[in-house]
Formats: sequence, C-alpha cells, structure tokens
Amino acid sequence: MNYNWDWSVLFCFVEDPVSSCTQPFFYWIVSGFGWTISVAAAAWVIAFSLGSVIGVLRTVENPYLRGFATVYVTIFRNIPLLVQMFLWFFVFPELLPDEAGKWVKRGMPLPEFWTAVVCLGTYTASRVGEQVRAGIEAITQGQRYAAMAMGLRPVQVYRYILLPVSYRIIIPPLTSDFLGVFKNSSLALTIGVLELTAQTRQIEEYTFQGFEAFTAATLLYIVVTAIVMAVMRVVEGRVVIPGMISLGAK
Amino acid sequence: MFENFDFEIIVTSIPFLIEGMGLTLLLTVLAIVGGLALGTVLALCRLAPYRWLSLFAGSYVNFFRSMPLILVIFWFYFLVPFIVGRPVGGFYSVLVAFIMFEAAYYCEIMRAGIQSVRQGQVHAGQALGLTYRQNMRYIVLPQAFRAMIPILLTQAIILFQDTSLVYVVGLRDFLVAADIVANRDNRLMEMFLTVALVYFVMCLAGQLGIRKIQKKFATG
Amino acid sequence: LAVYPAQAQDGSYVMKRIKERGVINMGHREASVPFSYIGKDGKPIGYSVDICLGFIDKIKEAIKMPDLKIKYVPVTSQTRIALMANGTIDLECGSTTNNLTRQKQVDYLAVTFITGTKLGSKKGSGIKEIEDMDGKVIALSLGTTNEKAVKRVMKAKGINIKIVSVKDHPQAWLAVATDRADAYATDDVLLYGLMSKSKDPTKYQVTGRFLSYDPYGIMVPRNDSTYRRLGNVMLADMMRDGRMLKLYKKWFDPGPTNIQMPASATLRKAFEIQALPH
Amino acid sequence: MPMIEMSSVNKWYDDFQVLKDCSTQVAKGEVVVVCGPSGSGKSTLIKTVNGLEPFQEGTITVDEISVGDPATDLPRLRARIGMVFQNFELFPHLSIMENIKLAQLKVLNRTDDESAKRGMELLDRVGLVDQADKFPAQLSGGQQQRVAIARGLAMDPIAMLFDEPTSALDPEMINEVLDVMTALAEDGMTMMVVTHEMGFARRVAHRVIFMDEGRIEEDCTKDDFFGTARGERAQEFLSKILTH
Amino acid sequence: MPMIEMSSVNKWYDDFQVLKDCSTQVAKGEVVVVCGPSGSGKSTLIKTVNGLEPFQEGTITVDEISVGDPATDLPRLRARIGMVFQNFELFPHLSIMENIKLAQLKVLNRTDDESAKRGMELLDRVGLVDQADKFPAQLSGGQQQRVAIARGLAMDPIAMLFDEPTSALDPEMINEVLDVMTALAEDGMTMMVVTHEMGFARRVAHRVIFMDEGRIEEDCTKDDFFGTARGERAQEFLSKILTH
Ligand SMILES: Nc1ncnc2c1ncn2[C@@H]1O[C@H](COP(=O)(O)OP(=O)(O)OP(=O)(O)O)[C@@H](O)[C@H]1O
Ligand SMILES: Nc1ncnc2c1ncn2[C@@H]1O[C@H](COP(=O)(O)OP(=O)(O)OP(=O)(O)O)[C@@H](O)[C@H]1O
Ligand SMILES: [Mg+2]
Ligand SMILES: [Mg+2]
Repeated sequence: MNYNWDWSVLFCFVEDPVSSCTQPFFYWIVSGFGWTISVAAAAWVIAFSLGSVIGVLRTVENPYLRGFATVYVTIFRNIPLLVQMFLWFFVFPELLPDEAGKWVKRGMPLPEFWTAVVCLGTYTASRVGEQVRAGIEAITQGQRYAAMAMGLRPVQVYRYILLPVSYRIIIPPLTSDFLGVFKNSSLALTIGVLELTAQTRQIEEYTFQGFEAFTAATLLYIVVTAIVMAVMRVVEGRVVIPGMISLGAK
Repeated sequence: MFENFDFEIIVTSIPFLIEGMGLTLLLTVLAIVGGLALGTVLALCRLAPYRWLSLFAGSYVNFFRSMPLILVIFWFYFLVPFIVGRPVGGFYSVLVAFIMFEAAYYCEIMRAGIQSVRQGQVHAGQALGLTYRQNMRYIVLPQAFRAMIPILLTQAIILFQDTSLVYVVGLRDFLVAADIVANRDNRLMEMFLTVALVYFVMCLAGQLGIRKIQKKFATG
Repeated sequence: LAVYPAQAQDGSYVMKRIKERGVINMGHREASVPFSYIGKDGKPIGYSVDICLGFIDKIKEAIKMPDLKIKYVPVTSQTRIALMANGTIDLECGSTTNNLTRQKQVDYLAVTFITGTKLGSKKGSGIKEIEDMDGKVIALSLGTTNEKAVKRVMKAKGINIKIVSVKDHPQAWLAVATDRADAYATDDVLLYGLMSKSKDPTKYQVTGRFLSYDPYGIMVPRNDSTYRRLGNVMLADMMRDGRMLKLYKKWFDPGPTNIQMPASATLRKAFEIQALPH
Repeated sequence: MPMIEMSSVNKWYDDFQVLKDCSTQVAKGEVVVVCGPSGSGKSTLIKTVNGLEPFQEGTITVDEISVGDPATDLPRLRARIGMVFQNFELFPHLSIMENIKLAQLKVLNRTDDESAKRGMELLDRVGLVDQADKFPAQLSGGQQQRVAIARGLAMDPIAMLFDEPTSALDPEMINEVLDVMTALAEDGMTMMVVTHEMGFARRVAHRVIFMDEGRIEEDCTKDDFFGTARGERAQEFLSKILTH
Repeated sequence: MPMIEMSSVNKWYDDFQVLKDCSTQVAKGEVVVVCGPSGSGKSTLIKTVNGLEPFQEGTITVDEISVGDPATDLPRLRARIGMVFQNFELFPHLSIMENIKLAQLKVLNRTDDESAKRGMELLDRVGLVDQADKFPAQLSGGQQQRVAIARGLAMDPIAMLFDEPTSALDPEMINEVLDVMTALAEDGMTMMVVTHEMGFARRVAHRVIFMDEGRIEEDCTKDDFFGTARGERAQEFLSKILTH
C-alpha cells in the first residue's frame, strides 16, 4: 500500500517540521474519547429512564397512555438518527417561542452537547421501551394477578414485581442497546460535538494520517465494548435468581 | 424559516432521490437475505456440540458487535483492495461488509429463536426418526423464524436506516442522495424534512405489513 | 529504440496500472460547487473536473489508449487519502488544499486556485473583520485549515470568540441563517458559493482580509514524478496560452451558479509563475 | 349477611359471554367448592370476586362492599381477601420470606419485624420454616403452593379464594397442599375453592357449585351434590372425573 | 428375544447420577408401566430407550439393535419406535394432517397419497377425522394427545413409549386418552408407559416398574405390585397417590 505510516503523529510531543508532528494528536483522541463517554453516559440515563416509562406505558390498560407510548416509539424508531440529530439541532429551536429558541441555540451551556444527548437519549428510549415492554410481557399474567390480589396498587405492582423481573430478563438486549448508544454517539459529530470519531477525522484532515487515528479509534471501541460486556456479565451473575436456570430463555 | 420553504427543489430532485432509494432497498434486501443466511449458519455453529466451532462463532459475533458499522465499512473498503490487489468497487465491498456485520446480529437473534423452541419439540422430531438436518429444517427453524419475526423486523428497520453509511465508499443511497442535493443547492431544511417523512412512512408501512403477515401465521 | 511516450509510461507505476486495468479511476467530490459536484444529470462536473479531463486526455496519449474508460469514484474528505493510498483512485479532482504536511502522504499538481479564509455573515451584523467577532459566536467546519487559521488569529490577538463546530459548509451556513452563529469562517470561494445559492443572497455578505492562504491542487499518488510531470506539463501549457483563465471564467465569472468571482490578482500571478517553459 | 354475595353477574369477552347470570353467596366460615368442565368459567367467576376480572352486569359484594362500584378502593378490598393460583405465582426474584413480607410491608404498612414474625408463624403452620431464605425456584411444587397459601394468610384475610390449587402438582404433592387447606377450613376460614379434587370436596366442603358454559348449573349442599339430586350434566361430569 | 432390553444402565448429568444400574426387559406385546416419585428418573429412563438421552454405561438393545453403539443409525431406529410426550409436542406450525404426514414423507419416503391415507385411518382410530385440517392450538389437550398417538402410530412402530401422556390434561380429558391407549394395548402393541394413573396400570399393564432416586426398586407383575410383595418405598408412594 502506498501509505506513509507514521505513528508518531499520535504520540510526538515536540513540534517537528520534518515529521507531521505539530501537536500530540493523542490528546485529541483522549479528549474525543472523553466526550464520547460523556455523551453516551448522559444519553443512556435519559434512554433508560424514559425508555422504562415508555415501556411501562405500553403495557398499561389506559388506552390514551398506551397510545401515547405507541406513537412515541413509532416516531422515534422510524426516523434515521442522523436526521433526528439534524431536526433537534436546526428545526426544534425554530419551533419554540423566540426567547426559548434563542436560549436553546446560544444561552444554555454546551448547546451541541446537550442537543446530542437529548437526541440520542430520546431515540434510544424507543429501543429500551420496546425491550422493557417485551420483558414485562414475558412475565405471565398470573404474576400480575397475584400481585394485585395481595392489594398492591398498580404502581407498586410494576415497582416491586414486574420491573425487577423484567430488567433481569432483558439484560442481554439492554447491553446491546447500551453499546448502541456508545457507537451511535459518533453521530453527535454532525452537530459539532468533538467526540472520538470527530477527532479522528480532524486528525485525518490536519495530517492526512487517517489510518493511524482510525486504528486508535477502532481499538478504543473494541476495548470499551469488551469491558462493558464483561461488566454486564458480572451484573447478570449478580442478579441471577437462585434456582432458576435461565430467565431469558423464554 | 418555514415561510419560504422551497418545494421545487424536492420535486426536481425526485429522480435522483428515487435512484438512491433503489440502492437503499437493494442493499437492505440483499443484506437481510445474506445476513440471515450467514447468521443462521453461525447460530447453528454457536449451538454445535464442537467447542472450537462455537468458540469461533462466538468470537465472530463479539468482534462485529463491538465495532461501529461505519468502521467496519471503512476497513473493508480500504483494506480489501489492498489484500486482493485491485479495487473491488464500492458496492461489493459494502455489501460484503453489511452481510458480515448483520450476520453477527442475526446470529444472536437466530440463536435466541432456536433456543426458544422447546427441547420437547426437538425430542419429538428426533423420536419420529428425523435426522439432525431434517429436524432443523422442518421443525426447529420454522418455529424459530416465526418467534423471531418482530426482532427481525426491528433489525431490518435499523439496517434500512443504516444503509446511508455507504456514503463512506461514495455510493448514493436515499439519505446520501438527499444530503448531496441539500449540500449542493443549500436546501438542508427541505431535504431533511423530506427524508424524515419518507423514512417514517416506509418504516411504518413495513411494520404494518409484517404485523399482517404475523397475524396470518398466528391464525394458521 | 524506445519512443517517447513509452518511456514516459515505463517510469510510472500509476500509468502502468492504468494501462493494465484499461480504466482510469477519477476521484471526485459530490457537492464541492463549482469545483467538483454532481450535475443535474448525475455526472460529476466542475472546474477541477474539467482540468482532470484535460489531464486524462494527456494520459491517453501517453499510454496510447485513446479509448481509455473513465470510472468516476466519489470521494469525501475522509476517504480521499485512503483511496489514494490503497490504489483505488489515480487522481483526485476536488477542492483540496495543498500544504506541506499533506505532502507527506500525497503529491499535488500545480496550484490551480487560490483562496483563503474570510467571514460570511448577515448584512447589518456589523461584522467586517475577525476583530469584530469578539464575544460573538463563529461557526467552523470540522478539521478544516480555516479552523486552524481562525484559532491562530484568536490566540495571537487575544480575541474571545465562541466556536460552534459543524459537519459541513451548508450546515454552517444554516447555523448563520438561524442565528445560532454570527458568522462562518471558511474559504471565500465557498462563502460566495453558499451565498449565491441561499434563498435571498442579498441578505448576506462576505467580508474581511484573508486569514489564511489556501492554494488548491489536483491530488495524485506519491512518488511518481513521471505521472505528476505529465499533469504539470499540461497545466503549464494551459496557463501559458490563456486556456486556464478561460476555464476559470467558465466556472467563476459568472459561472453556472452565478458565483461572480473574477480572478484575483494573486491567482493571475500564480498562473504566470507556474507557466514554466519547455 | 353473607361474606360474599353475587347476584346476576354477566360478563363478556367481546362477543363471547363467559358468565351467564351467576348468583350465589358464601356465608362466613363456609367452604364452597366450584367445579365443572374446562372452559366453563370457574376461574373467571372466582376472579370477579376480588375484581381481578371486571364484569359488565350484576353486583358482587364482599363484606358488604360492592366490587363493581367504581368508587370502591379495589386494592384495599383485595388486601383483605387471600388468593391462591394454579401456578403458585410466587415472585421468583424474592426469597420465600420476602414473598410473604412484601404486601405486609407495602400494603398493611407493618414494620419489618412484625411482618417477619407473622411470616415465620405462617411458615411454621405450613411446615416450611427452614425454607424461609430459599427462592421459589428452589422448592418443589407442593412446597411452593404451601408458601403461596402462607402468603395469602399473612394479610389476615376475611376469606380465601383458591383457583385449582393442586392441578399443577405432581400426584404425590397434592395431599400436602390439600392437608393445609383442610386444616384451614377446620379453623373456620371462609373459602371458595375451584378444584377437581372430589375427595377434598367430600371431606371438607359445605356446598358445591357446578358450572357449565358460564352458568351455575348446580348450587347445593355437598350431600345433595354427591347424592342423587344433581342434574344430567353434573352427573356426566362426575362420572368422567371419578372413573379413572 | 425381548423387544427392549436394558442392562446395567448408568447415566450422569455432570456429577449427578440420574440412572443407577437399571436393568429390565420388555417382551413383544407386553405393556409395562413405570411409576415413581417426581425426579426419580422415569422420563430419563424412557428417553434412553430410543437414544434421545445418551447414557454412559451399560447396554440397551431394541429389536436386537444396540442403542448406545455409535455405529447405530439412531434416526432409523427411532423411526421404528413411537413416542408420546407429556406436553403432546405437536408441531404448532403444521396442521394435524401435516403433523402426521411429515415423518412418513421425510423418513419413510412414502408418497403424499400413501401418508395421507394412513393418516386418515389413524385419525379415524382416535376419533378425530374431522379435525385433520385444523392446527394443534385449535384442539383441546385431550384431542392433541390423541393426535400425538396417531402421529406415533403412523410410522408403524414395533413399540410405543409414553412419558406421562395424561399428566398435562384436564381431568375430564384423561379418559379419552387412556381409552385410546387401552385399545392399543389390547391390539398387542408393545408399550412402555410412564404414568401415575394407577387405574390404567391395574387394568392394562402386565408389569409395573417402580423407580426411586434413579434406581429400579421394583420390577414385578402387576398383581405382585398391587398385592403385598412390594417394598416400603413403593408402599409409601402408592399410599400418597391413592388416598386423595
Ligand atoms: N382474556 C380472555 N379473552 C377471551 N376469552 C377468554 C379470556 N379468558 C378466558 N376466556 C374464555 O372464557 C371461558 C372461561 O374461561 P375460564 O378460565 O374461566 O374457564 P375455567 O372453567 O377456569 O377452565 P379451566 O378448567 O380450563 O381452568 C373459556 O372459554 C375461555 O376460553
Ligand atoms: N438436562 C438435565 N441436566 C441436569 N439434570 C437433569 C436434567 N434433566 C433432568 N435432570 C435431573 O434428573 C433427575 C431425573 O429427571 P427425570 O425427568 O427423568 O425425572 P422424572 O422421574 O421423569 O420426574 P417427573 O415425574 O417430574 O417427570 C431429576 O432430578 C432432574 O432434576
Ligand atoms: Mg381455570
Ligand atoms: Mg418426567
């Protein structure tokens, strides 16, 4: 391959006119990685809490609440994330009253970051919601009856019976969704969050040494995924219900 | 900003967009078919009694699950020509990347599907004298597929939306085509709203269609 | 007893490869107006594309394949280097800035366009020079040489400007249009292009001195001086006999997109200087 | 006043009528067995008593509180009626003791100590004190069902409902559950029991209700039911389940 | 020669020994009932006969073919032994007739017509001709189990294995299945039946095997078993399942 590998672009610390080194681009990658983690983590908080609510609402009896949740899932899951990112960034502020729109665009701290977080969070919430719903539906009707028959109120039935069991069942797909948030956070670059992928692109444009940067990014993704999977396996082991062979086998 | 919404740009770019949609659909269908086939084979490997085979399938799946699709496409596109010694062309390179990537996900889905078929069904097929392959073919896989339809659909929708990543290799699917028009003619708002609407309608139609098929299976 | 063109080809691995494949792979951009973009019929057109087509004619002569096929390979700013490195494209016709860092990875033909960073903003914003931006918001697109330039000036002059990074030029323009940013700093030619295509061009302005020097060039694979010389010969000829300026007028003055950018004195000088004699 | 009173209850699933004009009453301390062919509406009937299944027409009162009245606080009423299901329905993620404590803590607002103490008393009564810290999946079916009964009793209910409590059990485990139920009946608990265990009915029940196609076809004393007073359908049903 | 012969079969799941030194034989035309407490290894024992469960030690032969021998073509052997399961295990995606035809077509390579004809004969025998085109989920449990028996018989087996064929059924449906099985036994079919239905054993079985903790504790004629010759454990077991 006619490519001039030069790993020093990532690690050199002296400005050197002969090699491509103008600054240690390694720092860029570290900073990008930091933003990636921040976006993913903050978005996951939204996705998990909002998704749980949506998932629960999809299983309640009230047709209006159920309808609302269904519409939510339908919209957020059927529009590409990239497009949603654009809509949140450019269209959403225009729909607000003037003052509020201005605040969203300029007033609030880190507008790009929070826009990306909200977009990614609400998008992933539709996924999580579907998982939670599936988890709840996998629990037999009898469990719900038993909980109600003891006098638990609907919220208590979810809080103490349905959700704890449901979360255990859906740990594997939730892990996938979490990794999804992590990977999808790269789309935040389209609205100017300088996360990992954005930084590798910057390095590429500055130095034309893209392969080095991409390799570093790829390795980081793989390492993080491996860590997350390992952690989730431990979590799964921790919450396993004694005597049950496998809850998720349904 | 909506007062001078430029409908004309949408109308004039329709042929260009339709061409893009053609590629989107073609890639989606081929990647689903190929990914499902490869994924099913992988799932069978994962469940096979040979340790090395299930280990291989397991590592394959974990590897691809840990990579963002965009990086997979990227590496395929740039490294494959280097390995085979000549350009392979964007289309074949992304097609292979998509199939191999999706196969990892379909493998997990199929594995869950196969495992959801009760042991009793497997035993019943065996007790009738069906061989391993016949049992898979006539008893297990048909039930697994049916159980998996909703998840397969979700995955298909994701894939349908993900085809836009072909921009990496310079192919033009629907979203990329719209993006090109938007960039070339500076009409972002118009194009992105159109894209949102088109994807929404198509995914919804797909969803409703599948639900119908599912109902038919349920009564059948 | 070797004939001249055969010699030319002998020393060139790129031309050897083109001859073997029977196809030349031309990298082009899709929305880099008016340098290299997709026309209404779906084929790439533009200033750089025209230059490249001239170059390809020369190559055809050199390798004696008059019916050499051209394959158009779309590239982006992320893929152009990789595709050149792995041998997929034989030349890139876009709007790529030629700088010394990048020359570690690729070679360039002679400079065919000169631009630099300026500011695009709404009329009545009171913005003329970068100094007027103090305390305001500027849009910059990711990883461009313009970004570097603006940051350098900010540092040197101690101006405090808030930066909004965006993905590409139209998004940056949209950020200005929706008041997310007060100005967009990029190559002036791009600013004129964006302005000419906005719904109401009279609402916007391009102002300020050049904050950077950005010469564009056709990108070719590294370490093939024979191949590169062939291109430079063609360019020198065009610059010498005025065809280059004509081509420039076709695309920029006023140009199909009505961009209305007469050739600058610097560019004219550059054409003169690069018109090396045989 | 009867403890449970149903009058002219009708219930539909869409077009399909599951309960047809059902009326009956259960006095305090009375044990009533409900039997009938599969799909005849037994489970539905018993679930309407504590409002787990809504019904469209008629009235049901429990301890003089109307179940169908929208103003009734159903969770509060349900807390006073114990219920035991065919598949035990212990909560798999909670230990045996936690299963028994949950509603005491969250519904009756007892303290942790009180609930644990009551739990232990009841586990003792069903003979499972040593299993308190295990999880449901670690117990046999018969043990699980005994825990389920203890869980129902922990709320100090005024009546207990049973929906085929033994039909998911292995034959050897049926008796351990029936023995607990018999003891309960002897203690004077008001009980409504859907079951096919005619031996239990003969020994323990005061009255037997026979249902067919959503209708209460027979509602008479045990002696009448096992005597000759019963109708053709009930006769046929009994002959089916008693011959093997 | 006995039709089925097991000698000194041992089987482990990891460390746990499920079958301990089990030996028995079933002659042609003989009906053997296997009973015992839950978890005693009955299902495992019967599944080793046609190789659904592999075993580690001992030998089993069916019609003089060794089941444990790796050279044996197990699918072919299994095709000659019918098996009926506790949960029916009809294939839910195939109609009743397709369920019965599948193995005839794919294993015996019969033509479509032949298999359909044989299928109809057997559906007639179990009294379900009119259900041929329905799907399993549309039938009651008793009907499904009768179809499962017909499916097994369609292969013209030399022996039939039953694993608790009635324990998932509602009480009123148990007899319709037992009746079919009784008729089968009277026709001279070799049968091994795991069941708790002692009435059936008394009426139909020639021999009764009692298992406990993986061991064959009793293996004697029906009369001996229900007489006084049996051991303590069997006695206790019988008393448990016969009292209610
Ligand atoms: N959610 C439902 N929607 C529609 N029909 C139902 C529903 N639940 C029960 N049914 C129907 O109502 C009838 C009565 O059901 P129910 O469960 O009360 O019968 P059962 O007497 O308890 O039968 P089993 O002995 O099988 O438990 C049946 O025909 C059943 O199919
Ligand atoms: N796949 C397995 N892995 C480990 N242990 C098993 C497995 N299958 C069965 N066992 C154990 O083997 C023992 C015998 O099981 P088996 O199903 O043969 O009993 P059974 O007599 O048929 O009981 P039942 O009357 O409940 O059907 C049980 O203790 C069971 O827990
Ligand atoms: Mg019932
Ligand atoms: Mg068993």
